[in-house]
Amino acid sequence: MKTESRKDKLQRMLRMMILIRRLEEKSAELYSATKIRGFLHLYNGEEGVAVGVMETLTPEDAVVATYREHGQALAKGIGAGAIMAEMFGKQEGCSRGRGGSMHLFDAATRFYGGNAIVGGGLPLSVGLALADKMQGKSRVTCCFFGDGAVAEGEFHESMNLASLWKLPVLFLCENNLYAMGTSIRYTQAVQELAAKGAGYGVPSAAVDGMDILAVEEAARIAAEHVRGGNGPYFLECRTYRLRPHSMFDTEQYRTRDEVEEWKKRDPIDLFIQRIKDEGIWDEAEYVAMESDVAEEIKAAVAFAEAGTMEPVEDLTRFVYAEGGRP
Amino acid sequence: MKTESRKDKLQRMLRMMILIRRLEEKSAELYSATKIRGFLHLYNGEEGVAVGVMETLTPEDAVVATYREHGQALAKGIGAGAIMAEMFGKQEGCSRGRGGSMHLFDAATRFYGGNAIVGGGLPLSVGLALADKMQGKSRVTCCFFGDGAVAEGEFHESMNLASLWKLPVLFLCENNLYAMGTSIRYTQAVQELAAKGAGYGVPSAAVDGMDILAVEEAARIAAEHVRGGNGPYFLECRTYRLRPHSMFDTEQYRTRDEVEEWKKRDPIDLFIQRIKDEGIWDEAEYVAMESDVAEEIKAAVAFAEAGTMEPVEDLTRFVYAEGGRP
Amino acid sequence: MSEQPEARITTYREAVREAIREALMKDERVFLMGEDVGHYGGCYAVSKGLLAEFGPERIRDTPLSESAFVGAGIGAALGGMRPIVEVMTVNFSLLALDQILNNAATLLHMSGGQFNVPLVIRMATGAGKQLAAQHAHSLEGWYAHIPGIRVLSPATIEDARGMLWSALLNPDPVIIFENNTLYNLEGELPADAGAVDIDRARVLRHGEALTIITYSASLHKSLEAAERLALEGIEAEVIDLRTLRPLDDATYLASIAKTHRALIVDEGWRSGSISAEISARIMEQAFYDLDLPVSRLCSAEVPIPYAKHLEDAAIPQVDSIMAEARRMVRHG
Amino acid sequence: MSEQPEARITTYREAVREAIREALMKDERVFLMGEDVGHYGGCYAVSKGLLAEFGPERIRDTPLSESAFVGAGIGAALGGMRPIVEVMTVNFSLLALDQILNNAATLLHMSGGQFNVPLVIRMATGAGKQLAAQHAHSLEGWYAHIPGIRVLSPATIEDARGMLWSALLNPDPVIIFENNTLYNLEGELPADAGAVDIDRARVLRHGEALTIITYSASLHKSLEAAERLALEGIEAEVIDLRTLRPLDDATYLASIAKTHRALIVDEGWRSGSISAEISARIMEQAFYDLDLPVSRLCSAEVPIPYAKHLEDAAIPQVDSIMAEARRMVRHG
Ligand SMILES: Cc1ncc(C[n+]2csc(CCOP(=O)(O)OP(=O)(O)O)c2C)c(N)n1
Ligand SMILES: Cc1ncc(C[n+]2csc(CCOP(=O)(O)OP(=O)(O)O)c2C)c(N)n1
Ligand SMILES: [Mg+2]
Ligand SMILES: [Mg+2]
Repeated sequence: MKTESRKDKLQRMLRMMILIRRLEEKSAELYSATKIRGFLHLYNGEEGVAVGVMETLTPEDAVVATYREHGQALAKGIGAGAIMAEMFGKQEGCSRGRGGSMHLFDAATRFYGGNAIVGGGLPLSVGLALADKMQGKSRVTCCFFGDGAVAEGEFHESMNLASLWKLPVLFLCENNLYAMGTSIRYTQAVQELAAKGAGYGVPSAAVDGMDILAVEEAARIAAEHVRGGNGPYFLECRTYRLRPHSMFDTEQYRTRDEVEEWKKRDPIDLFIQRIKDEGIWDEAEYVAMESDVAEEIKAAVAFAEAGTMEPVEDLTRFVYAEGGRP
Repeated sequence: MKTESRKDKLQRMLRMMILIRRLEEKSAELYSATKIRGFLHLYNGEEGVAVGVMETLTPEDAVVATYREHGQALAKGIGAGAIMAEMFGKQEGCSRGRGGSMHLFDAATRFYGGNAIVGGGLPLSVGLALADKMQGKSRVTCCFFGDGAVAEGEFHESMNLASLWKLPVLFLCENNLYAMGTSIRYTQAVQELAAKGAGYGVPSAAVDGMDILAVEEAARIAAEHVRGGNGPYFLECRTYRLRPHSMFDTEQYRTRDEVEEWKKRDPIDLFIQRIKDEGIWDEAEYVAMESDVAEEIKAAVAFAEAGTMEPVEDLTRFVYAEGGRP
Repeated sequence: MSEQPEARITTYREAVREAIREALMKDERVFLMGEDVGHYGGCYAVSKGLLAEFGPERIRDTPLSESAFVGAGIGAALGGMRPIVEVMTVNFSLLALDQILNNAATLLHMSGGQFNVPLVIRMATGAGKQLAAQHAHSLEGWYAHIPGIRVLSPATIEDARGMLWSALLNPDPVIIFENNTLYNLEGELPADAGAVDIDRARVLRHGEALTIITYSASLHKSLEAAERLALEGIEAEVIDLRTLRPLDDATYLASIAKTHRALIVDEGWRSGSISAEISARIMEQAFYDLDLPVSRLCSAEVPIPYAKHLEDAAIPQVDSIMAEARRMVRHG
Repeated sequence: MSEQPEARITTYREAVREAIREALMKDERVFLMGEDVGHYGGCYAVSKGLLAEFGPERIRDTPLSESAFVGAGIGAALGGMRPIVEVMTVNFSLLALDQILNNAATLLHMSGGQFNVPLVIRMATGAGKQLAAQHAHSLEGWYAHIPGIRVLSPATIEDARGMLWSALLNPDPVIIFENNTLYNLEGELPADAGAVDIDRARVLRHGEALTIITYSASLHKSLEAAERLALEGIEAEVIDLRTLRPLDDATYLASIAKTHRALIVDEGWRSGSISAEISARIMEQAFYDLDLPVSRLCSAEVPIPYAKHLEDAAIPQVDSIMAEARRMVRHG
C-alpha cells in the first residue's frame, strides 16, 4: 500500500467533513418534509472531532457513540445510504429501520450505536475493551460522549473501572458547552473537564475541537497510549454545535451573537483555510468534491426512498436472537 | 453555660468511645444469642471518627449514615436503650423495630438513618443541605459513607451537585480500606480518596482516623467551612475496622497479622495514652467510667428485653403517612 | 366536562404549567428542579417562562445526574421543602429508581413513622412519537408496584391542571406521569380549575355493552373507539383510572356489574403490565359478574421500533380497540 | 427427583458453585465478575475457592459500581466473551437497571438483529432473613416484564446446578434469581447433573384438589403445605414455574383443566406482581375451566419490616397457604 500524500489525506478528511455537513443539512430538510421523524440531533460544527479522531482508529477498533452520531457513523464507514434509509425507517437502513437516527449500528465496521441514554454507552465501551484485553486483542474502543454525560454517575464508574483494570478505552468527550439547553456553567462545578481524569489516574488532555488537525494529533497520542496497553485515556475536544440541540429546540438559552461568534470558527472553514495556508489548496478539486458529495447524498436519499418497509408481521422479530448458541 | 475543662472534655469523649465499643461488644454477644438478627455491622476500631466528628456538630446539624451506624447514632444522642430495643425488633426501638441495626432513625436528634444501600445516603444529604440553604438555616448536614461508596456513581453526582450549588454538606468518608471483603486496591484506581475532591472543586483533607483529636481538628475546619456558607467539604478519615464486616464474614481476605498490627493503633488505646501524655489521666475515674458504661449498657439491654412487640395487626402502618398535610 | 361560563380553551401543556405556577405562588416551600427546566424551558416546554418569573432558586436546572437530583428532592422534602422534581422522561428514571424505591418509598416505614417524604416527581412517558426503543417506555406499572408511593396519570386537561396541587397536599411521595403525546391536547378548562380528587377513577362515557378500563394516552383512543362503536350500536362505558396506585377498584367493579364485560387498554408491555393487576382484581372481586373473560389490549412485547408502521402496530390503537370490543360484545 | 445410584447430597449453594466451575472449565470465554466474588468468596459464599482455582482474570472483584460492571458485562458479551455477572442482590440491581433495560434488552432489536447480548446475570433475591426494607425485595416480576431478556428462578438443587449452563447456551441476556433463603437447602443431586430444560415449568407434586402455582422459596412452603393438606385429605398439585419469562402457560393450564382451582403463591408485593400476570392469563385462557376465581397469596404491600413477627406476617407462609387452599377447596 503506497503512502497517501499530505494533500490527498487532507482532501480526504475535508471531504468527510463536508459529507457529514451535507448529510446533516439534508436530514434537517427531510425532517421538515416529515420523511425523517422521531428525535434528530445534528452534528454541524463538530465534524472536526469525529473525522479527526477516526483518522487514528483502525477498522478493527470499535466505536460507541451517542444519539448525535451521524458523523461518527459516516467517518467509521457506514454508508450514507444505509444511514439515510435508517432515518426513513426502511429495512435497508443500517438498523433495519428499527433504530432511527439515534440508533445507527453496524457490525461490519464495529459501530456499537447510537445510544440515546446519556452516559449509557460508557459502561458498554468498558466491556468491549475488557473483552479485547481478555482475548489478547490490541484494539481500541473509542467511546464518544458529551459534556452532559460527564455529570452522570456512569462516567465516574466507567473511568474508575477502565483505569483500575487498565482497559483499552479512549474516552472521547465532545464538550460543546451545552447539554441540551443547559450551559456547562450550570452543571459542572469544575468546567475544565479534562481535569477530571486525575481523580481516576487516567491521562487526559483537552484540545480545540474546531481544529481538526489538532484533534487528530491529540487523538493519535491518546489512541497510541490506549493501543499500547497503558490503559484508558480521556480526551476532551472543545467544540460547539452550530445548530439547535434537536429539531424541537427553540434555543432560548443562548444568544444569536454567541452562535455567530462560533460560526467564525466553523471547523470546515478553518480547515480549508489551513489547507490554503499549507499551499495545497485546489479550487477546482474542491468544486468537484462538493458536487461529488452532493451526488453521494442524492444517491443516499434515492436509496432511502427506494427502500422497503419491513412487513408488520415481523414486528416481534429481533427481541430474541434467531438461531442457536452464538 | 460554663466552659468545659480540657479534662472533662477528653473524658466525655473517651466515655463515648467506650460506650460505643461496649455496645458493639454486647451486640455481637446478643447476635450469637439470637436476640439480634438480620445484618449486624460493628464499628469497633472506628470510634474515633464518629466521636471526633460529632464534637464539631451541633444538635441542629443533621447526620446521614450507613448500615454501620451505631457509633454515629450514639454520638449524635440516640440513647443506647432505643438502639438496643431497635435491634431487638421492639416498638420501643428508635425505629419501632421496623428498621433494625441498619436503620436507626431519630427525628429529635436529626439522625436520618441508617441507609443500607451503599452510596444511597449521599443524594439525601445533598437534599437536606439544599433545604437548609433555601430556608436560610446555617446548619450542616454530615454524610458518613465508606471507601466502597466512593466508587458509586452517586458519590460523583452528589459531590458535583453539592459543589455546584454550594450546599452545606460535610462529606465524611470513613476509609477503612475494605468494602466488605474487597481491599481498596482492587476497587480504586486512585486510592488517595481525598484527591477526588479536586475534580469537583470541593476542598478536601485526609486525616488519621485512629487519632480522635486529629479527627476533631480536621472535622472542625471542615464543619466551619461548611457552616460558613462556603459549600461542601470532603474529609477522608483513614481508619480500620477491627472486626469482620458483618457477622457472616469469615475474613479470608485479610491476614490475622494485618488485623493485629492495626489493633496496636486501637483509637481508644491511643486516646488513653494521649490523655496520659497530657498528664490528666485519672485511673479511678476511668474505672468508675467503665462501670458506669457497663451499667448503661446493662440498662439498655434490660430496656430492650422489657420492650414490647408491635401488634401484627399494625403491619401495614407507616407505608403512608397518617394524618393530613405535613 | 364542567361547562361553566368562564371555561376557556387551553392545552395540557399549559394546564401543567399553570399548576406549577399556582403551586409556586401558593407555597413558598415549593420549587421545581430537573434537567432543562430553567433556561431551556423544559424538554416539552412545560416550564417555559417560569425561570424568568420565579428565578433560579426556585426553578433549578440540574446536571444530568438523575440519581442525585431525585435523591436531593427526597432530602429536601425531609428538610421541610416541597420539591417538584422533573425527571425528563420515564426512560431516564431508571437511573433514579434506587432512590425512589429504597429511599422515597421506604423512609417513612424504616423510621417507624418518623420521616415522611412529601415529594412530587413528574415525568413524561409513553410511545407514539417514533422515538425508538430507549425513549418509548410505559413503565407506570412498575411504579404502581411500589408500596409507599402514589402514582397519578392525568389524561385530561382538568387532571393535568388539578392533580399537581393535590399531589403536593399529599404527605407521601407522588409520581405524576404525563404522556408525551398529550402535551398538545386542547380542551376546555373552567377558570377556577384547581385541585382534583386523586382517590377515584372516573367514568368518562356511559354505556351498557362493555367496560373499557384505561388511562393516559389510551383513554383518548378508547373514547374515540367508543364514539365510533356507538355508530355501530355498541355503547361502551369508558373509565379513566387516573390514579394507578392505589387503584380505585370500586369504580370499575360497579361498571362491570352493569356491563358484564371488561376490556383493559394499556400501553405497557402486556406481560406484567398494570392491566394484569386489574384483570386479576376483577377475577378476584367480580368473577361471577363476567359474561366472558376480561380482555387486555396492551403493547406488543417488543422494544418499541422507530419505523412508524411498526410503532403503530406495537401499541393499542383505535382500530384494535374497536375490533376487540366488537369481538367481546358479539361473543356474549 | 431423579434417584440414580450415584446421587449425592449437596446444597443449593454448592450446586451453584459447581455450575459456575463447570462453565469456567468448559468455555474459556466464561468469566465471573461482581462485588466480593473473589477475595471474599461471594457474599453468600457461592464463589468460595474459585479465585484460587481460576485466578483474578476470570474471577473479578469489582468496585461498588453496579451500573458500570453490569454495563461492562453487556459490552464484554458483545465483544465475544460469556460473562457471568453477579449483582450481589436484587436490591442493588436497580442501580444497574438502566443498563439491563436500555442496553442488554434492546441492543439486538435496536440494531435490527445485529448485536445479541449473551450475558448471564445472577442475583440473590427475597425476604425471610430479617434484613429489612432495603434488603428484602422480590422484584423478579419487574424483570419478567422486559422483552428481550429471559428470567430464571431456580428453586431446586437440580435447577441451581443446571440452569446456569442452559443460560450460557442462550444467545440473549438471562437473569437468574437465587433466593437468599435457599443457599443452605440440602438435597440430592445425580453425579451427572448438568444443563436442564429452561423452557418448561414442572409439576413437583400431583393432586386433583387444586393447583398451586409458585416459584423460588415459596415453592418449598407450598410443598410443605401440600404435604400437610394431604393429611387432611386435600391433594394439591404443585407447580414450580422455574422460568418467569417467558412463562410456560401450558403446564399450569393443563393442571387447571384437571383441578379447576388455582392458587398462586408469590413473595412479591401483591399489586403488579407476577402473580397478577398469571391470574390474568388464566382468566384469558382457562376461564371456563375454573370452579372459582383464581386466588393469589402474595406479600403484604409494605416495605419488609425488620422485626421477625412482622416479617413473617408480611410474606406467604405454610399456614397461610394451607388456609387459602382449604378455603378454595371447601368453596367449590
Ligand atoms: C440519562 C438521560 N437523561 C436525559 C436525557 C435527555 N437528553 C438527551 S440529550 C441531552 C443532553 C446531553 O448533552 P451532552 O451529553 O452534552 O451531549 P450533546 O447533546 O451536547 O452532544 C439530554 C439531557 C437522556 N437522553 N438520557
Ligand atoms: C449498592 C450496594 N451494593 C452492594 C451492597 C452490599 N454491601 C453492603 S456493605 C458493602 C461494603 C461497603 O463498603 P464501605 O463503603 O467501604 O463501608 P464499610 O462497610 O467498610 O463501612 C457492600 C458491598 C450494598 N449494600 N449496596
Ligand atoms: Mg453537550
Ligand atoms: Mg470500607
